[in-house]
Amino acid sequence: MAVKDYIRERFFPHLWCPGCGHGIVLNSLLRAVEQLGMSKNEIVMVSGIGCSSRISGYVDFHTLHTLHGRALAFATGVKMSKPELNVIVPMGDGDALAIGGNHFIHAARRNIAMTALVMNNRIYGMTGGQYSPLSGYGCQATTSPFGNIDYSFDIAELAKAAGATYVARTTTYHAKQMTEMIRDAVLHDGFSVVEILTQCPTYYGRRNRLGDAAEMMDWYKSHTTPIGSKAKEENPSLIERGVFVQRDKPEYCTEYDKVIEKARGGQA
Amino acid sequence: MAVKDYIRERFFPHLWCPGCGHGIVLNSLLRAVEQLGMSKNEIVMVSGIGCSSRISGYVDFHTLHTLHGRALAFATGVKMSKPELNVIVPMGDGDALAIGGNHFIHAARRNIAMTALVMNNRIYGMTGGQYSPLSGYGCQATTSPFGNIDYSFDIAELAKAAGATYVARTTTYHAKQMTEMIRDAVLHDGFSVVEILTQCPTYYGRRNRLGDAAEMMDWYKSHTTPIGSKAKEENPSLIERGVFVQRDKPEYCTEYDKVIEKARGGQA
Amino acid sequence: MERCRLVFSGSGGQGVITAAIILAETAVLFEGLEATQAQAYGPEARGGATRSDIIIADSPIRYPKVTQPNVLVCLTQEAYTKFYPIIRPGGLLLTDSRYVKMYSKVDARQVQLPMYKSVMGEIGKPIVFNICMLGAVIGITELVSPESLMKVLENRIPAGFIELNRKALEIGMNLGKNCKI
Amino acid sequence: MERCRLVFSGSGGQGVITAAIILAETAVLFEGLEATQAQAYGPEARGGATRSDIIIADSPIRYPKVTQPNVLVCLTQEAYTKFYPIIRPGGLLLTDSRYVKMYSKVDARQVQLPMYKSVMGEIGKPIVFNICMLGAVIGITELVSPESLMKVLENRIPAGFIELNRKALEIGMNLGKNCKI
Amino acid sequence: MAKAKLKEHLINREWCKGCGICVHFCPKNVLELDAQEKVFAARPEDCICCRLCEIRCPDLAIEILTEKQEASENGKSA
Amino acid sequence: MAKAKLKEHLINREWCKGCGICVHFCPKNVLELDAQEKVFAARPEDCICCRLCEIRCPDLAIEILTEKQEASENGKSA
Amino acid sequence: MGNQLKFIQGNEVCVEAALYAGLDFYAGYPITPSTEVAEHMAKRLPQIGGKFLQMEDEIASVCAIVGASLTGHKVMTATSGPGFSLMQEGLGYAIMAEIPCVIVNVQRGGPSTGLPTGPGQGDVLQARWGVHGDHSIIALTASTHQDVFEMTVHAFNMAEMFRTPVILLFDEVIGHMREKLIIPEEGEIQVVDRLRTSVKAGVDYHPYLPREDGRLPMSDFGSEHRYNVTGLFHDMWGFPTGNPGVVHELLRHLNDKIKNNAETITRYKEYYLEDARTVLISYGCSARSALHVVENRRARGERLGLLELQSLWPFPYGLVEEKCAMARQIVVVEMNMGQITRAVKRAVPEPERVVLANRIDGVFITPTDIKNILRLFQGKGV
Amino acid sequence: MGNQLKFIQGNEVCVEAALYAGLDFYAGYPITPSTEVAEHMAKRLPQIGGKFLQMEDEIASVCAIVGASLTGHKVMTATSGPGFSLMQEGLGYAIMAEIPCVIVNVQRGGPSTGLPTGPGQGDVLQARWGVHGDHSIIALTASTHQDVFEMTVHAFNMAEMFRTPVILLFDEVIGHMREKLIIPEEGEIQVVDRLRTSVKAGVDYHPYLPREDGRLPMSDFGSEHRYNVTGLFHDMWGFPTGNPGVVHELLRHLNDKIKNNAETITRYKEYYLEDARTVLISYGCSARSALHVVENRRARGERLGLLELQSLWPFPYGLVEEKCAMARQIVVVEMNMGQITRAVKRAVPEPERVVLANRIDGVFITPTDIKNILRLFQGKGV
Ligand SMILES: Cc1ncc(C[n+]2csc(CCOP(=O)(O)OP(=O)(O)O)c2C)c(N)n1
Ligand SMILES: Cc1ncc(C[n+]2csc(CCOP(=O)(O)OP(=O)(O)O)c2C)c(N)n1
Ligand code: SF4
Ligand code: SF4
Ligand code: SF4
Ligand code: SF4
Ligand code: SF4
Ligand code: SF4
Ligand SMILES: [Mg+2]
Ligand SMILES: [Mg+2]
Repeated sequence: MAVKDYIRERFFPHLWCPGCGHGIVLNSLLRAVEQLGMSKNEIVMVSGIGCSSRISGYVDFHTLHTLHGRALAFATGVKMSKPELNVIVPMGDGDALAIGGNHFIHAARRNIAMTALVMNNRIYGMTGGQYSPLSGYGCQATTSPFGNIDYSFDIAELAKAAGATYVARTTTYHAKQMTEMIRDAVLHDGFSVVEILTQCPTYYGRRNRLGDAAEMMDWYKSHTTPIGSKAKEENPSLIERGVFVQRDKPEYCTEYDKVIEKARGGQA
Repeated sequence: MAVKDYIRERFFPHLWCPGCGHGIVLNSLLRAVEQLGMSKNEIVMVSGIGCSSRISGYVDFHTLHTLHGRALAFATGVKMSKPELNVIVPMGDGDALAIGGNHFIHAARRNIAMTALVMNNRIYGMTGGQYSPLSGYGCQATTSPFGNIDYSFDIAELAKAAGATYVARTTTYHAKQMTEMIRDAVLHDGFSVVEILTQCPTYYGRRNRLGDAAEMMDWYKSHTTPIGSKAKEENPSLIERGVFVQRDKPEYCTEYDKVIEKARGGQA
Repeated sequence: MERCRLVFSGSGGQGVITAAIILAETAVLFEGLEATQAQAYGPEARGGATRSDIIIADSPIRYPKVTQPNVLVCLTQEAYTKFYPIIRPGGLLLTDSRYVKMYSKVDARQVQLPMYKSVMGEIGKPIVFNICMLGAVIGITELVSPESLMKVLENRIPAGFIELNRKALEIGMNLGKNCKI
Repeated sequence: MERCRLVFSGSGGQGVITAAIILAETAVLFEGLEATQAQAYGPEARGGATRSDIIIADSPIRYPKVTQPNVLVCLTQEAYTKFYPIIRPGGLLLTDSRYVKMYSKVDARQVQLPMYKSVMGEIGKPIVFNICMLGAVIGITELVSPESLMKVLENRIPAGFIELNRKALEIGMNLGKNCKI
Repeated sequence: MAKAKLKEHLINREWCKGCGICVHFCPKNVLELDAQEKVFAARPEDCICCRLCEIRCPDLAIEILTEKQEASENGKSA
Repeated sequence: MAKAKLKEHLINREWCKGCGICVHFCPKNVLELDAQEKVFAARPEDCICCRLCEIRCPDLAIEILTEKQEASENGKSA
Repeated sequence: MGNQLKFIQGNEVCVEAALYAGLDFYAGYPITPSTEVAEHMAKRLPQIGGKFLQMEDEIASVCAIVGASLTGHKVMTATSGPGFSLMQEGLGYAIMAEIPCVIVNVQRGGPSTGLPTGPGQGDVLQARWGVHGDHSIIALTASTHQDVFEMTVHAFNMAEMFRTPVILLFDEVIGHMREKLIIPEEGEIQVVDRLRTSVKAGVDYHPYLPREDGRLPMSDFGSEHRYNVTGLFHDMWGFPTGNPGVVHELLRHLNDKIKNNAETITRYKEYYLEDARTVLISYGCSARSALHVVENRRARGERLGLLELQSLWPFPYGLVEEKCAMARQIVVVEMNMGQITRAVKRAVPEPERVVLANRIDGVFITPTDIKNILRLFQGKGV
Repeated sequence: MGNQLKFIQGNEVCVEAALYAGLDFYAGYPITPSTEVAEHMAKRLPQIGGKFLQMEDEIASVCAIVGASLTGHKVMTATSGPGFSLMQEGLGYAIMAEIPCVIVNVQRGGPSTGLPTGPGQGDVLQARWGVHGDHSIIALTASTHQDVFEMTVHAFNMAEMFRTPVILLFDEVIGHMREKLIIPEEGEIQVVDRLRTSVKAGVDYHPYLPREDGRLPMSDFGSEHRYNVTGLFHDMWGFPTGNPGVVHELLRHLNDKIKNNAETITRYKEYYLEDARTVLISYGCSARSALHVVENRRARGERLGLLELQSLWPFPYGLVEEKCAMARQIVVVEMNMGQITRAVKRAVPEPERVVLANRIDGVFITPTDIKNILRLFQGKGV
């Protein structure tokens, strides 16, 4: 099967727990890349630190496994210095929006053509289950033994406000949609964000009594709805899925080419 | 005059350039504090590094002049450890949204009762005029000799998306409005943001040929309009002034008190 | 007493680490002994073969890791395969008959007990499998008394689950006491 | 040649730093000399009395700051008050008659010239005040030739402004040459 | 596009972690976990080749081979 | 509230940096900069005590003293 | 609840000790192998009415505790290598602004992400020199849970005494292992409280004017004295200045207050040093293995001794020189490439006597490793 | 355009030299006194088709240059104390992942915000030890613009040669002053280019397997070899491993590649050392004042000499020992509390000979200061 051509088989089975949604993201991502028909040499995957970030070890692209929260900063260097590369940046919710929040909004602001995949399991998986800025008010985590009082970001809202020009959300239950979104995001000429709700049965699921991996995915099915659907109107607590933003706006590397042109024309 | 009771006169005249808008922010702030009628002992001002941040040296409150970009992080420690204090955090645009962007969105997310005053002069004043994330596409700065290609944040949008519960914008031209907004922001029980467009005639003004301080303030007058005004409809390039968000939402320190209650009730 | 070095191994969900802590805590809190417990951390500890080291002694313990255990417990085949080579020659190697197929060439007193089967048969809840294993260990080694161990359990678990655990401990104790080594 | 140490001082907008750079650059690029230029940075340099140090010599310059200038130029009263004490006894202290009121007890050859007035009178643009000052300095000291200095200016400023600057330089030169010291 | 006909459930037992996701979401209840907690096709005849198991498996451990696919793979020159 | 009557333009010459903001925005064109680039009230009689100069001065260098204010300050017991 | 017997993890011991010392504010960001400090704090602090904050990163964490210290609280954060690197700017601020706080670094294998769950002691020199600009620092360590408790309390005491950040340099082994701890009775270990100014409201208070004994009384933010705190060089009121005399004095003060009080800060333990020909010097987890070897060899009659350092910075040069005076050989046992070995060599005459027994492969050094190395040093082969 | 005569600022010299060395990617965040490096880059880079990026902070800056280095570019960032502190985690990553890059620290007065526009040399030991975990580092410095040029080119050369970050430790005086520079002709200074692998597509390429000569050929991201880069301990393909043998080897390699090549890295200048009884050792701006004194005193017949260090790390112990062999007194002139003095003391026998002539008040040390201190050392009073 062609999907397997994109992985480094020798590291399988991977280190994720049984049922971990990160594996489904990997699965969908590979299918997206297959659909894109890109050469593996054209793709760079840059990741930070976290369970999610280990995804870069499993794919047979140019892979850069960096520091917690800093993936987008490294990626910006990769992309700016070689704009013909396709840069995909999978990130955990903590990685992207706790320690890495600043790089996230700035990459969005610049509208640099990279794809941020936020693998949002609402928890710090790698370090054993502390709450994240996406855990949600009231949730249980090792650092919120009395219930979490931190409100969550709305990743899509934040990405949009910061300037991202492709913003979408889906879940591991909606694997086909995920593949399509990742494909479209990579094709998008600007900063693209795909938030994927993904289960961490080991920490988030267990502590919050959400059942096993499959039950957590059932929850994604029943608690999400397409953007602007009637269901949402009737039940505002539903989480919207779909493409929130998709618009044209000059891309950063392209803009910089114009700077070079100007500079060489001597108009300083 | 009572306003002078709130300053440390021995440091005047201050170090800001002639016509620097930061002085007008100081002026308005003092009037807001006067209106609030608070004791100086109840107010803590926490600032970072930048021309704007030097404001903390001039006011006779408890003043904490910290690190570039980190004021809100220090302030969070002050506020959480002594919630009865009123914490005001004046910041430069670079301070708040370049290096300090992450602390900004996280303070907003937590909805912790502090007031962020973003003194937005669209430039790094202290270091001599490099472009900031608020400079605007096309502007001239020492690090954009061929014209800036970085898009700006919309501070109000970003603050709102991140969770701030009071968000307003005004300019140094609208000094009275500024005083009112600062007053309301300090009274607000949650994270409040007041963005103030303030002129840096020395760097931003000079390089972008915007004339002297007074002319820059004229620009604020002619290029801004109240939120939702007809003028905005007719001319979308106008910048909106006014209160964008003002809503009730449980405040972080108050929420933490409930955690303590629970913990002491033994429900871990 | 002679210093006893134990290694408990198994897979993530089997509770071997909890068992190790309970045993060592019992020794310290209710038997006047010294004890240390250490374990593997990191992603490896999540899947695959996890491991916890316990030392119990009547004098201070300096080096808290175990290189050659007197007592080695392996609750999965993977753990058995990985760890059997480290057992001290002649030491006790305890396995569960459901999960592990023993090799014959191991220089140890190998004991295989139907702990899982007994727990499932008599209680029906796999969650107390690790306590049953602890029962077997102290049944064989008499390192700590079951009464002390129950005191630790009483501090750790909700009242409703105490009986369940006591039962599991007993089952293990009996298996341990009655086995031939 | 003897090593010459200069300090130019004034307020932020007067262009004393630019003048210092131009002078030193002239010495290096077109007179085969060595030169260093240094200046005060920071918020203090923005308002208040700003300062730039220049050393010009025919051998390598190690220490680039000036503690006791042979030539001190003060273009504001504040600068004068702040810096006159550092002049080398017997050195040249140049001031502008519009901005500075001299003290009599200074141990230096004090020269006050109506540079600002002349620039405003003859050109009408205060922007070339600093070039006029440079003219006066080289008029008095002959540190570099005006031709060399003009070459530097030609490289630095848009063609449209060259004449303006040449004029200002001449005015200064004349003031400098004709003054009595 | 003709309806695909199942050839085989290709299951990588070494990779399968027995999470049960494929079992849970199979619309035709084709799959089950065995005693070693590895998946197997208990009722392959019911499989409609929807591939939902394949695309949701976090461990890339299950793949649906169909006759059609086979054909197209073998018949590249066609 | 009675219309305030000007008592004095209190100008702190040491603090004034001559930026001209007050001059530029005075609705009655009351203020001017002198040769030392410090502000002064050239036409105090035109002043309507709107205080726009006062609240916009970046250097806290100008203050409008009014008769009314004086009165209220002196007459605290009233 | 004094003299309570516990069987707990080293990271938890640190929490209990901090509470004993009076901590009531913690801010942190999780990182292996220090995470349990945060987790335990999250539970324990609200129980005593204190505050636990999980910040967005380590930078925010160190900044938040400095802010909270200024309102009068005893504060702490905990992290590990990567987070400790990120904290350097904030740490420098606390040094400059003289804010009492405690920073725990539970060391793992470095550099960079390194070996997150592997033990190591590679951050010792970073603790000393990680901050830009001249500065001094206090860094303490421990090898047993009882010592973790004592050194944690000592850390808070030193922080308050000298108005300075104190670093607790633990390691993965100590942080993660469980062993016995007896929680001391209240009062059993001295707790130094913050020295607050006695200056009355309205009287000029100088937050940065040392008393005759060198200590600087503080005033809580929110109380009647309003002053300025800055990371710039500043005068005795806390206001920025570039005055060379003041700059010089402040820098000297920051360094001298630690150097001149090295004796108050220094903590160590010794075993069999009286007649030792071979002196082992060690600290943290390595000292456990070293002590194992010393006891074991002593039992066989070898004249081995151990000097266990519990305070690493300021380095106790005099102490090391004294304790090694009679030694033929000095063996520094540590899990890095010789970071303390360098200091020991500076401390003793005839530095050729000093050798390093180490392991740098992410494996906890064993007594057997040390024994083998000792034999090699003695020319006996392994 | 070779051999061009220029009169420019030190910070600009650094930019011109970087371009000479082949730089075409820069990312940075402004900070005094390094800002002009960024400003000049912003103008110069697009002129040659290179990229200038102003990032959101220093952390992002160092990360971005590492990313860009991987695609095959020569890269650099510049900062000052506070920013350099923030870069430590990223710097450690570059060390671990062996990514060539140059980091300029134009030092100012520290610690903390300190004296942003004042000169200082207080970050010397931070440059050595600021990163967590055992590591080695190359740090170079310069005292004249011509040397700034040469050392900048040398920095890029060493970075490429040893696949490692190199630190250029300048200071406010050098960065801000203007003086003469002659831009060398192309080829006049050797430029080391990146060693790229000769391994063909499809053949197994080992990004982390040193060749016999110790160098590691690279392959640009985007070309035919796909491999992994990580800050974890890793094997020769770049994949994470905790294998103790591999961990040990990697750590040794990272340290040995620098230590064993100290001679290639070391740069210095000497003045009148042949018969000097008093040897001054200095670097950066301080060396200018020291040289002034030496020339001045030599003219009067005093037997003074100067050893100017242009590379600080790895510290040239052997060189210093050799050059000081005959010295009665060794005077280290630096603008900190003796950071290089410590190393000099380790380097020479009879370290009592070593004394420190310094200034720590934010004022550039003057020749007069040094002369006075020398007189004091000689027992002559000032
Ligand atoms: C600077 C730094 N701080 C903290 C850590 C510890 N750490 C590693 S991963 C992680 C968070 C993981 O959560 P997330 O990003 O949501 O990824 P997940 O594991 O949930 O996929 C943390 C806190 C680190 N490696 N580096
Ligand atoms: C860590 C760090 N990086 C950079 C700097 C340098 N720096 C000081 S202020 C400043 C930006 C000032 O701009 P802004 O925040 O907009 O304030 P303004 O001066 O314009 O009021 C910078 C980059 C610093 N002090 N610390
Ligand atoms: S801990 Fe959670 S996120 Fe990490 S691998 Fe396990 S299930 Fe996935
Ligand atoms: S540089 Fe700009 S921001 Fe700074 S004081 Fe001057 S005018 Fe104000
Ligand atoms: S989803 Fe994959 S891993 Fe899970 S049970 Fe099915 S085949 Fe096995
Ligand atoms: S392809 Fe569809 S029907 Fe067939 S086993 Fe998979 S999920 Fe079930
Ligand atoms: S606004 Fe203030 S500083 Fe400006 S001219 Fe008027 S009084 Fe002077
Ligand atoms: S109060 Fe109003 S009218 Fe009077 S001077 Fe000021 S601005 Fe002009
Ligand atoms: Mg997560
Ligand atoms: Mg600004």
